[in-house]
Amino acid sequence: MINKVVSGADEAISDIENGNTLMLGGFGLCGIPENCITALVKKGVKDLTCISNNAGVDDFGIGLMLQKRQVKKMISSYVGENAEFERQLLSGELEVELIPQGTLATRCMASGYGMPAIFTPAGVGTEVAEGKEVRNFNGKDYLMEYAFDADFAIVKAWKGDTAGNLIFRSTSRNFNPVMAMAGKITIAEVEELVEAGELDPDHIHTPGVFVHRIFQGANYEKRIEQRTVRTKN
Amino acid sequence: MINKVVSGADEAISDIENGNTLMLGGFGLCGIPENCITALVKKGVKDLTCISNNAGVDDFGIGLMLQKRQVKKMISSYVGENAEFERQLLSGELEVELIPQGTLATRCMASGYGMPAIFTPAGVGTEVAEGKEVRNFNGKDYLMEYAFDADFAIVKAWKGDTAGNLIFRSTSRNFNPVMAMAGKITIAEVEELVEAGELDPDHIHTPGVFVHRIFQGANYEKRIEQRTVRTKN
Amino acid sequence: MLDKDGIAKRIAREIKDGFYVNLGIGIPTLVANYIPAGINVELQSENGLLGMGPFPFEGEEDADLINAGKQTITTLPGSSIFDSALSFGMIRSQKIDLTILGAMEVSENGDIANWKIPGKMVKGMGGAMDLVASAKNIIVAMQHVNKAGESKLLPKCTLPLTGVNCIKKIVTELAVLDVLPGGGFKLIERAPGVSVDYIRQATTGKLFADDDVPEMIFD
Amino acid sequence: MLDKDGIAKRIAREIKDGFYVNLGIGIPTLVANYIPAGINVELQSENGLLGMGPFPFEGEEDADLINAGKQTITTLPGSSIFDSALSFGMIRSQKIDLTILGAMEVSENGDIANWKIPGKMVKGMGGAMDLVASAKNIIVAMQHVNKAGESKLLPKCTLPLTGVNCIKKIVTELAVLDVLPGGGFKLIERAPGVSVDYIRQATTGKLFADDDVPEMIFD
Repeated sequence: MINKVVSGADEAISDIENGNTLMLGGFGLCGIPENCITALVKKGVKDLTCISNNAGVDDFGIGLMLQKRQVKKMISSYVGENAEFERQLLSGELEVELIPQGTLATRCMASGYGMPAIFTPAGVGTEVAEGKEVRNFNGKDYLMEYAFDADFAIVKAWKGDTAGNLIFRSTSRNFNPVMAMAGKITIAEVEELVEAGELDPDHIHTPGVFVHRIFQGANYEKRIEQRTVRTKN
Repeated sequence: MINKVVSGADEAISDIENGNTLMLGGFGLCGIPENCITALVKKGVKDLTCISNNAGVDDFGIGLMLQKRQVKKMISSYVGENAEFERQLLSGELEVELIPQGTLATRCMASGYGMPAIFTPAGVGTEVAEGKEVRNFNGKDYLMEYAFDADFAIVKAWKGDTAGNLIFRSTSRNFNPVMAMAGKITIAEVEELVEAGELDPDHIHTPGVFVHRIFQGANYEKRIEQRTVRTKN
Repeated sequence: MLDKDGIAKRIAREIKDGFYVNLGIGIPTLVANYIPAGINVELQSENGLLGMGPFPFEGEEDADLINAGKQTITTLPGSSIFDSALSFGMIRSQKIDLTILGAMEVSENGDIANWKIPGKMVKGMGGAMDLVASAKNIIVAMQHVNKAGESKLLPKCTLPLTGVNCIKKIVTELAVLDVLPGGGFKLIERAPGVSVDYIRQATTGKLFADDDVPEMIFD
Repeated sequence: MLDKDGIAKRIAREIKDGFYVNLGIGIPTLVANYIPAGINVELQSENGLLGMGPFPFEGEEDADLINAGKQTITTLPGSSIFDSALSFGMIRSQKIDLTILGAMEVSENGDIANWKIPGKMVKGMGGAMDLVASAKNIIVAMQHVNKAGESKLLPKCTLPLTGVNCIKKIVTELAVLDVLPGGGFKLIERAPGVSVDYIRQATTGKLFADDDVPEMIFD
């Protein structure tokens, strides 16, 4: 068993440098690497390119890094409600590349699967297609999109073991497994870190081979963005 | 919940016709759809193209269909030890297309993921590359390989539910999940069929949306091809 | 003239037994409330869930269980969870039978614009471009005219496109319309009390209407 | 001159702590028996397992748990199971640090032939073409000459290729050789008691050897 355990978020992100490209897991505020984001804010690393489906909210998630002007460029599918994000975007301080959500997920997957490019119909005939190769298969047009090339992938799982194996819980899985496969260095923070052998090999979503560093995070807030409920009759 | 349950193998394969292309899950004799193979032999359907990593042995797995001359063409990565297979191949009765195992798996996956083609370095510079488009990305050559187009995918899982969700056990998973995603019609036989709601949604390997028909198989032999053991000291 | 729930109710009648359906944000979300009894469907949420259930009871919200609109939800018996790549994989491979989404504009050849207004803050296309490029069957739920009173059914979209040649059917507060394969909107049903002329005036794109277009039926 | 276990034992010394390793059928399989104490490795079996353990005790065989050679095996603490596409995904994305496999021929530019002999029944390439096309680091374990006494280290392969420009190192019963980036075999170590001249005679491809090539050390 190859041990991947590091002491915590600070050690895990210690070699992330100004100008690096990071993938950050999560959908909205669900399944985001809260501990690593806190550590990145503390470290103050700058000029980052962040590949993440969303950009957090003003005071949580990637929004915390935006507040500190640490992000040079966001690559996302939807940037939601975030006043500071909007201000930086309109003032030209922040560069934003918006790409279809499935394209985002599949470009991550392509990287983890060692496929340099993939074909998707998403965006054909729209401004997303500008400058891209269009190719027809069986009468349908597809865009060729390239695998992402990220220095680090930072993901959050529910459980993990010392060998780096990860299990996600419910829809907090989202982009985390595909990003976990795609980083040159992959950092995983987990709610519960167990010994190798305690996870059922059949239940593992991300095999440890993809994970370079793992630690048990602390103080998860797991904020809810849209609390919707029904009342019992 | 959309119910996918059929009465058994005979009903599940009833509309498979002469000349159809079938994907059959399994690696060696591990995780093969034993009940459906028996039903296909009984039905006597002919001129089949079978996409399967291996071709069974003389008296088990796809070998049973070969004995009855039901297979026109095999698409496999390794055809192992099978005397009848060898006889038909050498006599020209059987057509065989050998492709790299990763290419086989990825062409299935591509189909399930709606990607018409993928790029792989496997086979570059070899006879596998003949007639195929070669493309260079970042200084490395890749072959473009097309998604498979199969009429039916026939897979075997450990547990399944009435909604078609599948869970595989240990290395009997192999090609089953990627083929399950790739059939125009996907048939799943399972060792244990349970009611929807009994499987943990986080443990499901193949979501039910990919599965059109499911039934609980019977009399699984699960033959071992190479029984290797060690003795206790 | 229908309210939003009326549009949702009418669209719900397009859902067939055994359908896997993806519902966009807004009016499409309401469709889930009107799926007829005896019709078994499973709702896909593209963040990674099949078999989406209703909102949780108060106090039972789970931060790890949300839909694509970031709302807290529940699972149902038969639900499955998967990652974002597989989610869009099943969308691209057309395993989702029907997509229902909102639009700012639809053109008479089935183009749709629903993600970007030049000069305004752009939030992103999310999964909409993947959905419209892949789905076999797409229904648009929208108001027939915009807030400025201008038709949203046009000869050609004026806003940046989300997808081309993809919309098959539109349900508005006024009408049900098919997008014809050769181009143009075919009026299929009128909202109760709404005349063909009224619909024609609200439709800038080419409109084909028979003499006796029936009123919508709701059950 | 080494026996098969000797070749395996020598190759085992190339394995570094923290390596993920894929072992082919034949001599490579034996390598697992000689991994030095204190070196943590995980073995990948391309049918869908990381963390392959030893054969099961008699009576504990599990038909659902086999390796790529179809042998019954076991898992170890930290093992994970995955499907065939993910298995070759991790191979293609170079997460496997080292691949060890057998060969019929290796050429001085690192081409390998190990899957097909014209005129003989062809069983298939299995995962070999994927492995050699993807791995960062490939070691060939083979006999230096074939049964007819002909060198298997050639200027150019005569058999159909499995992969091109991919082999980095070769360990035979006679020697350890590197394939030089510019072409040619560089003699690194001699098997105990085997002379450079003997190795030169058994090598048809271009051989580079220093005056004092050391003998192999095993621990």
